[in-house]
Amino acid sequence: MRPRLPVTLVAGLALTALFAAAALLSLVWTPHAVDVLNIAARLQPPGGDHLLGTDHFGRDMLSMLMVGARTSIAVAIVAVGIGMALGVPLGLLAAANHGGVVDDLVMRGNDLVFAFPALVIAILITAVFGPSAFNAILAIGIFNTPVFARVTRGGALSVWTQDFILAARVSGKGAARISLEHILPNIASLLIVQGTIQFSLGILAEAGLSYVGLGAQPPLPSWGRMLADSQTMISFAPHLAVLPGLAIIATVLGLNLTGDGLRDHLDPRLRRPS
Amino acid sequence: MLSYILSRLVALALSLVVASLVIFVMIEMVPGDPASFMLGLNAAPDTVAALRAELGLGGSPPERYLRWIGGMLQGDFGTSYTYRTPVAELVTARLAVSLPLAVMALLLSTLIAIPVGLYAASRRGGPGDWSVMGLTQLGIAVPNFWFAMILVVIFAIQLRWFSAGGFPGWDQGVWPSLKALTLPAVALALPQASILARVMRSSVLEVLGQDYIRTARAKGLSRRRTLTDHALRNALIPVLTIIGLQFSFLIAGAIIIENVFFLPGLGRLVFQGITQRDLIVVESVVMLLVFAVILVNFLVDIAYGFADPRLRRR
Amino acid sequence: MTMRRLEIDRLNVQIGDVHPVRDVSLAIEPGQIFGIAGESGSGKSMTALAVMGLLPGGAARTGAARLDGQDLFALDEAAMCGVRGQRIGMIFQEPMTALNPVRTIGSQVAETLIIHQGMSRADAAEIAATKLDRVGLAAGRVGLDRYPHELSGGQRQRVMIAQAIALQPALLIADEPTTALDVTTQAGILDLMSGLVEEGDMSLMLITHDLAVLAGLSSAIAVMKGGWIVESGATETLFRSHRHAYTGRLLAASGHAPARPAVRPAATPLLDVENLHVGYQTGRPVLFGKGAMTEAVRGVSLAIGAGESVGLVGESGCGKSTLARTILGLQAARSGSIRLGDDAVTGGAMPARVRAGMQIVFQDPYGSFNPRHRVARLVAEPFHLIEDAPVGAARDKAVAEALEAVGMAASDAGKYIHEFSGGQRQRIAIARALVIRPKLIILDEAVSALDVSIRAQILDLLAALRDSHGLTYLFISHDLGVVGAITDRVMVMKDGVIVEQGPVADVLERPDHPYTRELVAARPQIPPEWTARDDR
Amino acid sequence: MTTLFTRPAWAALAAAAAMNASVALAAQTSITVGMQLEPPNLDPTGGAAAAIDEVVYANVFEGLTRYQADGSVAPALAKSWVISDDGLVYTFSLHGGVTFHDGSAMDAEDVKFSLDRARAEESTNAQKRLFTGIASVDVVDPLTVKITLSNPDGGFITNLAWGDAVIVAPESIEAAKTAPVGTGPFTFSRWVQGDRVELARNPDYWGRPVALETATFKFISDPTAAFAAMMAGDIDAFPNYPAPETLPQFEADPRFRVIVGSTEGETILSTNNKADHLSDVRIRQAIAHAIDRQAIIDGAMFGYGTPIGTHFAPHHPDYVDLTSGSAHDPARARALLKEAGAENLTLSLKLPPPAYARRGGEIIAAQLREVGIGTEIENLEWAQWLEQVFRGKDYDLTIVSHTEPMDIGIYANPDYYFQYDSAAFQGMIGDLKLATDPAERTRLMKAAQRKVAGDYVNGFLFQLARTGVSNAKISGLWENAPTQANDLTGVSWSD
Repeated sequence: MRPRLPVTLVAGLALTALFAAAALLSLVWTPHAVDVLNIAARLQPPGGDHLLGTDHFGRDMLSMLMVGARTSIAVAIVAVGIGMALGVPLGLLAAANHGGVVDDLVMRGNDLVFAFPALVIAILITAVFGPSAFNAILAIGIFNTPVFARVTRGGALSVWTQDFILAARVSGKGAARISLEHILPNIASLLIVQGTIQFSLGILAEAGLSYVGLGAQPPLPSWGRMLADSQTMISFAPHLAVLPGLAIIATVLGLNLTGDGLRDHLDPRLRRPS
Repeated sequence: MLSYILSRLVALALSLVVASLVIFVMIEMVPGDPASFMLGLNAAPDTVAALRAELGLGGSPPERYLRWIGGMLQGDFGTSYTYRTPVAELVTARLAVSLPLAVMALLLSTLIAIPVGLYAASRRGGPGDWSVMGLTQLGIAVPNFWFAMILVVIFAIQLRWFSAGGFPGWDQGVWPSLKALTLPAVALALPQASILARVMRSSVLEVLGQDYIRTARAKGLSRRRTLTDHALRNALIPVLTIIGLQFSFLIAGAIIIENVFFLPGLGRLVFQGITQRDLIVVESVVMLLVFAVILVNFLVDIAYGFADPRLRRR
Repeated sequence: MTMRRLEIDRLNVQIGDVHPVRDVSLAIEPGQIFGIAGESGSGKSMTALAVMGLLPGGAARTGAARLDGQDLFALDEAAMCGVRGQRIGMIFQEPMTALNPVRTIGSQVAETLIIHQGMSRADAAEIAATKLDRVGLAAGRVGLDRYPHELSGGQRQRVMIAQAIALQPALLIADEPTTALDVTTQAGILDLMSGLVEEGDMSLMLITHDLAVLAGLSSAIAVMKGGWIVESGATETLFRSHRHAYTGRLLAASGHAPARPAVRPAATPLLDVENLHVGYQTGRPVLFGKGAMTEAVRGVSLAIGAGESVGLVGESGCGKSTLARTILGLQAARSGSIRLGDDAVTGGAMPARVRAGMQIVFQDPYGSFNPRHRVARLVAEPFHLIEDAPVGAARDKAVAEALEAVGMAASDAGKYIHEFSGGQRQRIAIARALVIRPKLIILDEAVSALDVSIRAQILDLLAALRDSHGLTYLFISHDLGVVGAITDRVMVMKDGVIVEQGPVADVLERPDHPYTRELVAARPQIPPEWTARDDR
Repeated sequence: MTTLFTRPAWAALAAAAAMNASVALAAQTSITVGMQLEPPNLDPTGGAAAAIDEVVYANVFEGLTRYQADGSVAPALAKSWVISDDGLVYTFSLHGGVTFHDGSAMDAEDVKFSLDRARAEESTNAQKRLFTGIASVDVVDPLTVKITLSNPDGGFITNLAWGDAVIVAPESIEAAKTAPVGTGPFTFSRWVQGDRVELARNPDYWGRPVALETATFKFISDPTAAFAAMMAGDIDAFPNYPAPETLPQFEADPRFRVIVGSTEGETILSTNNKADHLSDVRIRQAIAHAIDRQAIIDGAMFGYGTPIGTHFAPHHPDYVDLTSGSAHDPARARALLKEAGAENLTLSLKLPPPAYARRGGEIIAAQLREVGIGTEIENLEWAQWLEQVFRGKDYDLTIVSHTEPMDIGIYANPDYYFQYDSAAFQGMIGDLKLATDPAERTRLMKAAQRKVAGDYVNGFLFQLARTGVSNAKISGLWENAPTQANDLTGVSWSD
C-alpha cells in the first residue's frame, strides 16, 4: 500500500510540468517569432491576436515567456548540474574521510565559499568574463557546490554509521566503492529534494542576475531581463512587468512545492516500519 | 572550551588568508583600467599615464598584494580611485545605511517568522498551518526586486506614504531615516521571513516529536506550556544558524534592493565600484564582508554553546 | 468493596484502521506492583498512554479508566493536566532522550512542583534536591545544576523517577524503564522502584517485554498480544500454570537454550589475539592536529579454537564492539597482534583472502542492509572478497543455497529487504555471513533486538548451522543468559579488559571476579521451580 | 486595491498640504534635481565625467566665458576681450570684485594658474587638447590677462566656455575633488556620497543673485527609480530623464512639465572600418540601408530624437540633411551584400549601458537579421567598453552617442576607434582648423559631412534628444544641452 501522493507534490509537479512543457514547446513552436520586432505593434494589452499582449518592441509576450522559460530552466538546470557534479563527490569524499584532513579542508572550503557574498562574486565573474548566460550558470553553479557538498556529507555521514556499511567493509570494499554502491543510492532522495530546491533558487538567481543585466544576453529572452526592460512601463503597460514576475513566482513555487512534496514522500523515516 | 575557541580562531585566520588571496586574484583578473575609465573618451594617453601614477596603480602583483594586506592590518583600506577619499570613510558612511537596513529587515523577519512558525507548528495539519505554509511558499517564490517594485508603485507612487527611495541621513533625524528604510526592509524581509518561518515550524515539529516533550506532558504541563517552556528554546537553535546566515546575506545581498530604492548602501558601493573599476573599494569591501561573515559564523558557533549546554564542553 | 487504585474497563484504542488496544480490562490495587508483559506491538505502551491521555494525534479511545474511582476519560484536558504528574507519574524507556537537554536536572524536577503546587523556584529547588537524594542522586555527587548529557543512562533514569514521584503520585507508570540500561544498572533501578512502592501508598504499573523482570517484582501480571490481554493473574500462578499457550511459548523462549554440540578441542587456535590495545580519538582535532585519545581495549589476549563458540559479555562501553571491529580488521590496533589461522590481521589494506576468513552479523536487523539493493545482491556482497567468485547462475545458486540454509526461500533473493520482518532479516544477515563459508563468524548482539520468541528460533538456527557448516562463533552480547545458551566458553569484559573467562557453566554458576558476580546476581531470573514442570 | 482612502481623497489631502506649505513659505526656494550618474569627484578640471559639470558648471565654477541655454557663448568672468588682428593674442578684462567662496579674491593670477595648470605636462585635465594651442598666459594687471596662441583658432572663445576651463584658485584646488571652491552663485555645502550633493546660495555672488536658496542634486541611476521618485514628488526636476517611455504619463499629469530639447549627441552605429568585411564600403553601405532610423527612434527612444545622415547636429546652421543617402532599403542592402560576396556575415555588436544603446542594439540586430547579417550582442559596462572597443578596437559594431559639440574632427584621426583613414577628409579638417572666414568654414564643414556620409564610415542614427521632466511650477531650466550642465542660475518657482 503505497502512500498517497501528497497534494503539494501533485500541485508542484503540475506547475513545474506546465512551464517545462512551455519551454520544450518553444523549441519547435511559438505563437509568434521572438526575433522579429514590430515597433508599430508594440505595447498591445493582452487579448486579441497576441494572447498576452506585446512588449515594447512589439514582440509577442506569450512567445517571449515561453522562450524565457527555456532560458531560465536551462540556466538553472545546468547550474544545479555543475553544483551536483562538483559538490556531491566532494561531500562523499569528506564523509568517507570523516574527521580527517580532507574532510576538514572540504568543510573549510565550504565555509569559505559560503562566506563570499554571492551576488558580488557573480558580478565580479561577469566583470572578468563578460555577461552571458554561460557565466551566469558558472556563478550560480559555484555557489551551488558547497550546498551539495554539505548536504551530501551530512547524509553520507549518517549512512556511514549504518551497519550495512560495516558489512560492506567486512566484505573488503573500499571507501570509494562503498560511497558509490551504498552511500549514493541512499542519499539520492535527499539529493533529489535538495536539487529541486536549488533548481528553484537557480531560477530566482538567474532572474536576479538577468535583472541587473548579467545573465542571458539579448536577443535571447529571459524573464529577469524582461522584467528589467519593462519595469519603467509598469504604470501604463503593467502586463510587461507583471507577467514575467508571475512566471518566475509560479515556476519557483512549483519547484518548491515539488521539493517539499518529494521530501514528505521520500522521507526514509516514514518508510521504516515501526 | 578555550582550546576549542583557540582552534577555531586559527582556522578563522587561515580562512581569511585564503579568502584575501582569492579576492586579490579575482580583482587582478578584472579587465578595464580605472584611470582611462575616469578620463573618458577623449583623454590623451599621457594624461591617462599621469593619472595612473597618481592613483598608485604600479608595482608587481605580489607587491600590491602585500601592500594591500599590510595596509588593511593597520586599518588603512586604501583610497578610492573615483571618490578620492579613504575607503574606510566610504565604508563607514555606507554602513550607516546598510547595517540599520539589515538589522531592520532581520528584526522584521524574525518578529514575523518566529510566532508564525510556532503557530503553524502548533496547528500542524490544520487550516492555519496550511495557510501559513502556502503563504510562506509564495513569499519564497517572489523575487524581492519584483516585490520591491510593487511596493514602490503602491506605497510611493499611488499612496505616497513613503518616498520612492533615497536616504536623508541620520543627521536629518532618526524618524525620516527609519521611514526611508521601511519599504526596503519590508522587501528584504519578506522572503527571509518566509524561509525563517518554515525553518521555525519544522524545527518546532522536530522538537515536539522528541521524548522529552512527552515527558513534560506526562508531568502535567499543558500543551502551550510545553511549547513555551520546553520546545521553544530547543527549536530556536537551528533558527539561530539561519538568522546568522541571513544577517550576512542582508548586509551584502541587498545590492538589487539598494538599486531599486537608490539607497547609498554598501552593496551599491561595491556594484558601482565594479562598474567604475574602483577596484580598491571592491577588494576591500568584499574582504570586509567575508571577514564579517566568517566572524558571524564564529560567533554563532560560540552562541550555540550558550543555547545548547551539550556543546559547552568539547 | 475496596476502592481500586486503577481500573481499566474495556479500553479500546483505534488509530485509523489499526486497533492497537482491544477490550483491555484490568485492575491495580493500592500499593501493588502490576506487570504488563508483551512483545513489541502488543499494545502495552498504548494502554499506558491511553490512561495518561497522551495518545498520538488521530487516535481514538473508548472504555473507561478510573483512578481511585474517578473516570479519567471524562476529564477535560485542563483537568487531565492536573492529574498527570500529580496523581499519575510516568517514566519512559529511553532516558537518553526523555530529558530536555537544555535545562538542568534540578529545574526539570522542580518543574513538577512549580506547575502543580505553585511553589516558588527556591522552595521547589529545595524539595527537588531531597527527591533527587531519595533516588540516589545525592546533591554532593550530582548537583542540581547539572545537564542531562553530563549524566549516565542510569542516573538519568533516576532523574526521571525523581520528577515522576516528586508529588507522591497514587500511580506510577513505568514503560520499559530498564530496557535501555545495562543489567547492573537495571537491578538498581528496579530496587529503587520497588522501594518507593513499599514506602508509600503508591501503585506501580510496570510495562516490560521481559518476563524475568516481573518474576521477582510484581504481584500480578497481564500478558498482552496483538492488543488483547491473553492472560492475567497473580505472578507465581501465572508462571506456574500459564493456561494460555502464548504465555507458555514466551516463557519457554525466554529461557531457551539450543542443544549444544560437544566441544571439540582444537590443536591450534583459529583466532589468536595477543595483548591488544586499541584507542580512538575523542574530541575534534584542531586543524591538522590531534585530539585526545581514549583507550577502548587495553591489553586483551584471547584464543578461539576452530569449531568453538565463544561468548564475550560486557556492558555498554566496555570495549567489546571495538574489539570485534579490530578483529575484523576494520580498525587499526595501537599495539598487540591478531592472527586468524596463519594470517596476521593488520587492519587497513589487508588482503581480501584474510578478510574472507571472517564475517559478522549485526544487532539491528533494520540497519544492516542497504535498503536500495535486492536480497540477492545483499547476500552476494561478500563475494567481493573472493578472487574467483562465482558469477551468473553459479552465484545465484550460491545465494539460493545460503538462503535455504537459514530457512528462507530461494525466491526471496528477488525481494527488497523492507519486505521482511526483523527475524527474517536476521536470517538473511546470517545467510550473507555464510555465503563465502568463512572460518569465523562474529555475532555482535545478533539476537538482542529480537522478541524472545524470534530470538529462540535464531539461536536454534545458529546452533544448527554451527553443526552443519562447522562454524566458529564469537558471540558478543550484554546478556549473560543468551550467551550462556549458545556458547561453550565465555569471557567477561569490563573497561577494556577481560576480567574473567572460562567454561559457561563455571562462569555463570561460580563467578570468580567481583564484577562477574555482580553481573550474574543482577540478572533478573524466573525462579527455576516456577517453570520446572514445563515440558517443552 | 482597496484602501481606506481612495486615490482622489489622497490627492486632495496632498494638495491641501502643498497649499499650506505655500502659504507659509510664499514661494519655494529650494530644488531637488535628479541625475542619473553620481560624479566621481567635483573638480571639473580633473575628470571627464559629465556628471561633474552637471553639478558644478555655472553653479559653483565659472570660466572666462560660458555657454548659454541657446548654445551661444557669452562673457562670464571675463567682462570683455580683444583679439589681435593675426588672431593669436587674446586680451581679457576681468570683472572686478569677484571672490571665491573661501573669500579670496579672483584675479588674473588665478586665471593664469588655472590655464597653465590645465595645459601642464602632468595635467590630468580630461580635455587637455582644448589648451594645447596656448603658447603663453601673461598677467597684465590684476584684472587683465593676455593669452597668446601658437596658431589662430576660431574656436578658442568657445573652448574657454567648457567646464574643463573654469577658473580655480591655487589655495583651494587640492581639495576641490570633495570640497569645490569656485566663484559661482552657489557654494558647495555637502556631499553625501552615493546619495546627493547639496549647494547653497552664495550671498557674496558678484553677478545677478539667484532665486534659489538651496539646491540638491540627487543621484538615481535606475530608470524605474527615477520614474518613481519623480512621481512620488521626491525630485523636483530630472533634466536628463532616463526613461523616455514614461514621458507621456508626465505630459498627461498637470503636476509636471516635460522638457524636450536637443543635445550635441550624435548617436551612431560606430563601425570598425578596419575589421574584416567592414573595410568594404559596400558592406558598410548595406548596413546603412538595413537600418530603419525611425523604428529605432520609436523603439529605443519612444519617438524622441531626430534622424541624422551624417555626424553633425541638426540644429547647427551648417547641418546638411543626408539621411536620404542611407535610407531604409533592405532590398538594396541585400543586393550590396551579394555584390560584396558577404551573404553569411556575423558581426559582433558591443553595447555600452545607456538605454539608447541597449534597446537600439536589439532593434538594429533585428534589422540586420532581416537583410541576412547575424549579430552577436554583448552588453558591456563602460569600463569594459572603453577597454575593448574604444582602446582595444576589438569590435565590429557598437552604438554610442558622441556628446561633444562640433566633434566631426574625430574622423580625421586614423587611430580613433572607427579606424577611418581618409587623406581627403584629414585635409578638409586641416583646412578647417586654419580657416577663419565664415563662408569658407561653412563650405568645409558641409564637405566634411558629405564625405563621412558618402564613405558610410558609421551608421548615422539620430541626434539624441534631451528629455527632461520637472515640476510644472519650475521655470528657467535649460531646454537644450549645448554642454552638459544643469545651470540653476535662472531657475525659480512660480507662485
